[in-house]
Amino acid sequence: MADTVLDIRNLRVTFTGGAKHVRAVDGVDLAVAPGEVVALLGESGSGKSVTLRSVLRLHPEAKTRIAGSIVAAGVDVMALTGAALADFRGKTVSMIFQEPMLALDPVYSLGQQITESIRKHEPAVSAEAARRRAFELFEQVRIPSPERRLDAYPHEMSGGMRQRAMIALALACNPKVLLADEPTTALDATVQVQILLLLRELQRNLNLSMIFVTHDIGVGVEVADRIAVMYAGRIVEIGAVRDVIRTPRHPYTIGLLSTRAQGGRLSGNRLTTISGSPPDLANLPPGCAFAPRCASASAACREAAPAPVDLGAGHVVRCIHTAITA
Amino acid sequence: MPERVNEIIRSPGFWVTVWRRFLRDPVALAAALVVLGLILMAVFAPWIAPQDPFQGMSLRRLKPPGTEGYPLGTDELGRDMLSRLIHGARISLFMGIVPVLCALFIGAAIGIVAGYSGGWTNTLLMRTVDVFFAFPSVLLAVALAGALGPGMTNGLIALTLVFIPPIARVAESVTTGVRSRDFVEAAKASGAGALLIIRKHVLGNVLGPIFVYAMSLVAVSMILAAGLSFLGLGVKPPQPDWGLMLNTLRTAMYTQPLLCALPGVMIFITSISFNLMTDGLRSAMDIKA
Amino acid sequence: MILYATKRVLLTLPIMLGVTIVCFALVHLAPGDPLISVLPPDASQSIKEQMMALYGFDRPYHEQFLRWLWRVLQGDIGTSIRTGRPVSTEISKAVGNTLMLAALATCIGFLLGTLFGFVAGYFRDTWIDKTASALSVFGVSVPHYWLGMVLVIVFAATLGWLPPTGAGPGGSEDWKWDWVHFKYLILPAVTMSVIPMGIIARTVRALVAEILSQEFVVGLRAKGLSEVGIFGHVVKNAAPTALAVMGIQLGYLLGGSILIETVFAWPGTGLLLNDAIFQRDLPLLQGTILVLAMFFVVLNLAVDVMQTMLDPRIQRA
Amino acid sequence: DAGAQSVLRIAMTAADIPKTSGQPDQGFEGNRFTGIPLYDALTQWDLSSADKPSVLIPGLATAWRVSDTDKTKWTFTLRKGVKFHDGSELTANAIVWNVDKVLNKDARHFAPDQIGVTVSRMPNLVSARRIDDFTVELTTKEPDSFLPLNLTNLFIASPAHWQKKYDALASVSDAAERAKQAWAAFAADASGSGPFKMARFSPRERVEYVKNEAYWDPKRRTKLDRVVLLPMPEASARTAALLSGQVDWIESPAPDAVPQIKQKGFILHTNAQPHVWPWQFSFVEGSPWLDKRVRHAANLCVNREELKQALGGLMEIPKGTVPPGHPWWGNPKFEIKYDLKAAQKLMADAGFGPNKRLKVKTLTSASGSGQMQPVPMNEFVQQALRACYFDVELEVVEWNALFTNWREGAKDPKSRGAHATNVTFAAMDPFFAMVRFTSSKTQPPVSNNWGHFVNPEFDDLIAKARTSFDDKGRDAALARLHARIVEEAPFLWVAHDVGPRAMSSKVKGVVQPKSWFIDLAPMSMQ
Amino acid sequence: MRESDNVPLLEVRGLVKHFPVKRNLLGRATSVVSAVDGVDFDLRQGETLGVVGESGCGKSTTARLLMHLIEPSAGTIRFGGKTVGSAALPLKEFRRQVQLVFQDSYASLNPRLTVEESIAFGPMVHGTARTQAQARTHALLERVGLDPRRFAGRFTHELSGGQRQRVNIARALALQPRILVLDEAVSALDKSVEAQVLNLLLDLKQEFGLSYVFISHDLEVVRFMAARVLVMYLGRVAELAPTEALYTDSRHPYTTALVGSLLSMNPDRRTEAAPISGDPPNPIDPPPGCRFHTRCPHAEPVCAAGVPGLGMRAQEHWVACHMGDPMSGHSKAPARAA
Ligand SMILES: Nc1ncnc2c1ncn2[C@@H]1O[C@H](COP(=O)(O)OP(=O)(O)OP(=O)(O)O)[C@@H](O)[C@H]1O
Ligand SMILES: Nc1ncnc2c1ncn2[C@@H]1O[C@H](COP(=O)(O)OP(=O)(O)OP(=O)(O)O)[C@@H](O)[C@H]1O
Ligand SMILES: [Mg+2]
Ligand SMILES: [Mg+2]
Repeated sequence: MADTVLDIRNLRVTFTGGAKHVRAVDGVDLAVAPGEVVALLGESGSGKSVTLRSVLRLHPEAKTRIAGSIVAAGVDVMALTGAALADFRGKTVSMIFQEPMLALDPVYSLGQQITESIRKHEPAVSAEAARRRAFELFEQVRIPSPERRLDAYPHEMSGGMRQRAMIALALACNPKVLLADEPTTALDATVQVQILLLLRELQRNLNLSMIFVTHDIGVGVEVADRIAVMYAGRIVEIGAVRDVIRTPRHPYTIGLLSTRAQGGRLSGNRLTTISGSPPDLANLPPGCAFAPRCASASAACREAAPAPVDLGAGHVVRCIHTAITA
Repeated sequence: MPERVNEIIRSPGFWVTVWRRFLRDPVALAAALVVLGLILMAVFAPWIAPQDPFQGMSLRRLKPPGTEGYPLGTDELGRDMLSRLIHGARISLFMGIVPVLCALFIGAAIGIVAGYSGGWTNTLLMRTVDVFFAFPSVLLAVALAGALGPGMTNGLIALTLVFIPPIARVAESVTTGVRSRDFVEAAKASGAGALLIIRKHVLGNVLGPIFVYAMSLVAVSMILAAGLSFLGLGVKPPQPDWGLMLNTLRTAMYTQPLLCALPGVMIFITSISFNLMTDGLRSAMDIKA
Repeated sequence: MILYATKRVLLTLPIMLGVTIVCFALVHLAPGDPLISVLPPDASQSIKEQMMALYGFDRPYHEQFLRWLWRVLQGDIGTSIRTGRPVSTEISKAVGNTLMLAALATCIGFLLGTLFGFVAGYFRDTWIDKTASALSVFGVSVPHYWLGMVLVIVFAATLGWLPPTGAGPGGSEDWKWDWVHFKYLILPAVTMSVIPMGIIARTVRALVAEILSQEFVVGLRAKGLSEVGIFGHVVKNAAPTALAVMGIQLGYLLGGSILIETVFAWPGTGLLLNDAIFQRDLPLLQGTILVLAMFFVVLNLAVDVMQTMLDPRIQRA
Repeated sequence: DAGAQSVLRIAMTAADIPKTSGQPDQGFEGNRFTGIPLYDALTQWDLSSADKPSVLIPGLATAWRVSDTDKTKWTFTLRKGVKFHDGSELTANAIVWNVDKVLNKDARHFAPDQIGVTVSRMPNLVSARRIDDFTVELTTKEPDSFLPLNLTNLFIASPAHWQKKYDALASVSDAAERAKQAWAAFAADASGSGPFKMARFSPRERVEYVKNEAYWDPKRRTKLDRVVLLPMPEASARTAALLSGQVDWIESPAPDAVPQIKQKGFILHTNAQPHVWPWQFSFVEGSPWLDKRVRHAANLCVNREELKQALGGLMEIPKGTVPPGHPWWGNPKFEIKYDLKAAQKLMADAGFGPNKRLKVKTLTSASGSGQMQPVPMNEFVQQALRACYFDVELEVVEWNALFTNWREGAKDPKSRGAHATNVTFAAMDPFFAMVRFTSSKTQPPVSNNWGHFVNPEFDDLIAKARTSFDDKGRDAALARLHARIVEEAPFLWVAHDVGPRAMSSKVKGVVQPKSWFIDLAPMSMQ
Repeated sequence: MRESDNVPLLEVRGLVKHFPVKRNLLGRATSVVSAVDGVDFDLRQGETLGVVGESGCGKSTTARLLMHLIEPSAGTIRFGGKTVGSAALPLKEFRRQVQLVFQDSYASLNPRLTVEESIAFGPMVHGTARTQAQARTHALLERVGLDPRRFAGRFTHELSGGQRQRVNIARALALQPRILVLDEAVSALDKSVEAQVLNLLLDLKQEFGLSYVFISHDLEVVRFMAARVLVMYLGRVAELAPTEALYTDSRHPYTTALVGSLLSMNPDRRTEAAPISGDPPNPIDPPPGCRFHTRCPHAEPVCAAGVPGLGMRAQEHWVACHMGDPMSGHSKAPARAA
């Protein structure tokens, strides 16, 4: 795609710290257009967060091997070092975390954390101006009585308010790309909707590009333009939301969609399940990582990793049996 | 009735795993070997020591290390330094380990009871413990030993009293932590009584950390016990004790500095070995799923 | 906050009472004659009894305790049997000296300890960490009184650079903060700083490693903070605990200075305690232990309140 | 200016400065450093010779005699023109006042904490009475010829100076409390009549003296500008202080450092002291020492030459409680020496041998004033006695406990069944040297006849000595007593201390007499 | 219908639990969390009762109260007609009838015990011989889909989340209880594993004739599992109704909001407005009256004034809302029936 703000090519991330090397991400390609929201979906441990964090180069350098290319808003992220990397982070691309309680510094007030970010990237801004901007951001994310909340510490706020503050912090320096790592998983259903809608609105108003990591297909459907499904460090299926939801082609996606205990239509009956459990990333089988759990797997699946199959309209699947799943 | 399956694959238990992890830590292993060596040295002192540690001769006083027949020299009474250091391991290790063990029994009992029962029992026990905790340990040890008078038994009593409060506190907090865990609730839900729960579910989870904590006090206890002897409040002469040897050799500090330093070196080696071993054990026990 | 502080103070009262009981009981556990320091062994029985009555040692224990406690509450912690000087003046001077020593030792220990701890925590599992950790293990393992002796042998007796003992050429009353006097402080303070150095280094290392492993550090990186900026956050997060540890270490040094002060003849509370024990000066012993223990209790209290003030996470009520 | 001053800095062995109020504690080190330099007594020791035994000479009293009719009444004639450091004059009232301070409970300035040391050293003194301005009458409980010797311990403090301190405390209402505080103030700013005046007192750390230009005895007017006394209980710390130039003089250097001290050009002074380092035997039922052969065997079994070598020469080999040549020596028939054969034979006679060893238990301490090096020395004795079939068990108790037990006696449970105790003593006056160990009247708890040595013959000898008021007769009686003591051997005599002190060669005019004391006055600094 | 359907297996009446959170200097509680504040419901033989509500609304506290793991501040629990803790039904006896499965599968297994020991513990407490208890353990492991040969000797940390939760279920079943309380038992699992465990629960229920109290904040899962659903809000029951009625015809504004928060799964019909704003209030100072009135779009002064009672509004459909109560004085309340 010509028009991308974020272009990830053949990303491979290997953690070398432990006794065994863990290949958490194994060849991810992902391009995000301006103003586009991509939902990254997958089971726990499939490499969603690792992919996301790679964009900001947040992995500990000494214990990580990272290969491939990442270009964000014209910047070659892999080539950044030191101060340039620090300037890039939070300014061009910023991030929202799953647990704002853990991701915010507990001993600084929210206001301090936001002004700190602003003044880091725009040293010319005075402390007062920064605080005013923080105040506006709080209004923007609809935190009630924002003036008072600026001086609150994270533990003094409820979950939903904390997540709003986290979003305000991420938006503080007008980034082009927002990375959201399961920002609503820890929230109650009623609050989750509020945050999702808020994010969608902000994204639209600010024309942000966004990668939105989630477990929950429902959430993906709610916010995303495109959905990418990850399994064992690879994107196994990617496409427009409608295509992936309505005509999933990868057996894993199909399984995932059918395991949902959705609505009363199935009530009391058994659910379809994906048998077995997710693979051990330190000991991946050679071929398709999903083969051991796949009902339609053949010998060929176990030999080599399947190449991406383009089904048109940007719907790409890594499965050699797309004919069967159609 | 269903059949019992017999050929079960058993995972290595917690302590086996800890042991294996421990064996993989070279520093801790080396430290443990040193400790083992010291303990063996203490146990077999009469057989290992080349000379009688009490038999001195004034004509060969304060010979420097390396003297013929006295590889580590002789002390202020002409007794063989090597033999005294070997025999000294007995009392010094004893004074390092026994008070901690006694305190471990008493302190763990207090802490576990307080932690598991909570409420008033807890308040009563822990406030009493706090009173003793309100004394810096050296002060308490010195004050007790000073009040009771010097001697090994008094030293033991003093040190035991010093170590009960910290162990009780650790035991209490660990127990309180375990008590609120879901598996204890589950055991209660199975209808088990308090004693059974403590035995089966609390002790197993609590003793490890308490034990490791107590282990870390052994080095402190050794240094403190030697310190008491050094002040003249601990072991009485002519017992070979490293702290006391340090004290009695102090007058020869200017003539035979190397010789005077030896007992201190032994204390240092022992305490650092214990510390490194404890560190190793602690990280070996830190098994994350 | 004030309510919290009041509450903490009130909760400390029973402990203080317990401490007084222990202090009183301690010296009455002591075998031997309480008047040994003023009565030569050849004094006759009648003189002895007369003196026992004069000092009130003939009364029942609980009565002695209550009288003693009553006087303590009025600020009178007794009179040294041997010298006839009020225990309070003896102690206040000694506390001053020990405080000077302990404060310097805490500073050295704290500076080095924090440095080693930070370095080790930051560069976890590298050779830097190993070196710094080795130093801290050394700190907690070395018998400091022995180290003191070794330092005296090296720097005083052999090299002659520093004086071996005492508190200045003119004694502690002539103390001045100049090099001539400061020289006397160096060896004891360095020796004394070794343990807090080790403990603080270990605490800080664990603390820093723990903080660095927290998610919010990733958050800080993600918002573009440099390592220096992150360092600031780590410091602020570590500060309450680190300061509390330092406070308690200061307390331990104040109360546990006896070995060092004996080695260096430093005229502080430790030496006073040593004298009191070996001269069997019971009021002095009692008073010194009481003051030191109370000091420790109050310090703990202060540390606690300070920690609460520094750490916004702790609920204050 | 400071540089031109001659300052003598001394490290004492005491852990604290001995009391400065006129009745020093800390044993004789107290008399040595805070008694004799600051104060005078009615009588004093002649410390001017290193060779002759120190004898009694006039001090503040120029003459004294016992009444012919009533042997409990003594008159002392006072020296005229003596002034205290505060300028007040010494008169008979001052003597009465100083006696009252320890003996008259109703006196305003009664000082309970000074009673102990004073009264026990003058057990028979009862009261003092002014005859005229320069004559006082002292009364004893019973006739006691030792009184003039005892009076060396009664240092005379200035009543006027004390009164000033007392008057300054008008705010203190309780009289006893006020007196107590006045004494504390006096101790911090003492006033006696000695050759030195107190210049600075810093509790537990140092006391400083300057010269008393107006001292009455021109021979003892000092050239020293200033004397600084520092308590340093650790032998090694003292040694370090000397070697590093922190002090000019240390008492009892670490024996092992003596060669090094000498090699570095410091001077070691020693001289035999009237001091005994003994095992004092128990004569309680069941004690193995009841057999005189065993007592003699022990005394013959210790090679004291070797011990002396082990102590770096810092001891004198004893022949009795006092040495031959002393007026009290008396030529005992039993000679204390090393004779293993004879010792073994005596033991064999007593029924012991290599296969029938004798178990004895001795109390000692790890440290203590005058104890020299108790542990090594006792271990040495323990080993020496092994050759004579003794199995010695050493029970090391805390010094104060040992000391307390000294007057509780061998029968007391706190003696833990010991058969001997190892408390060293000073042998300067006949009571302390001999009487208290051998009189049936000094059995515990009265005094230090720890072993309950009871023998009517000794009681007679003692009574005779006490009532011989002419010096010759008294000394002869004491000599008979001493000879009998050596013969009966209620002690194992091990050593005499030599009072080693090391000092810089800059200290001049040092005379170390055969005494526990030393006079600072004639010294100077180069 | 069997006759046991008529007598509820479990009757809960007026259950209240207050936790003291602040104490004054004398140790008296000055403020309390009313974690559960008057909960009534019945559980019938063989049914699954779903319990939903936002975080902190007292679901877990209710579960623990049901088990008598904590003492209720007020209220009674009757099991099979007998009051729990009375002479007729001592606690220990009751406890073998009701068992609990927790959300955190890791924390609810003793890390120092093997799977086998954990499961056999309950029966052994109740006097079963070791060998027999082990035999039952193996059978149960088999039943929950874990090969006893491979899993009986393992420790907690050697199991995956789904396996651990199966062990927990086996542990709960070892006492052959009649009721299983599942407190967020599947919330921590991945969707694919969650489905496996849900299926297992369905099978076990059939096989052992169990009744479930199924606590979850996932409305989808509750809808799938439960026959009736209890909605809690800040320690109180908001609504209790048969599942379909609740999801399609909710009567309480909170339930409506909750159901409205369900995500559509339809990219063409995305949620446009949040059905409700704000977070649930702090249970330390719960709002007076109806606890929901601070967030309720229909709130009126009466709502802050009086606590709405739980009333039957339709067949088996209980609601605690002033809008449903003709006597309340709420403007939207139905007119008083004649
Ligand atoms: N720093 C690290 N060192 C070693 N392994 C890591 C590290 N970070 C992540 N991993 C491993 O990489 C794999 C992918 O992790 P990742 O966090 O991306 O999963 P995820 O898809 O985000 O899962 P979840 O939904 O649970 O957040 C996991 O197996 C994890 O254990
Ligand atoms: N032991 C306790 N002491 C004090 N407060 C408690 C205690 N246990 C629970 N609470 C409080 O009671 C309220 C209800 O807690 P409970 O755990 O029952 O909620 P829940 O509905 O299970 O929430 P979640 O969905 O988060 O598990 C909460 O506000 C909680 O903080
Ligand atoms: Mg993740
Ligand atoms: Mg819960």
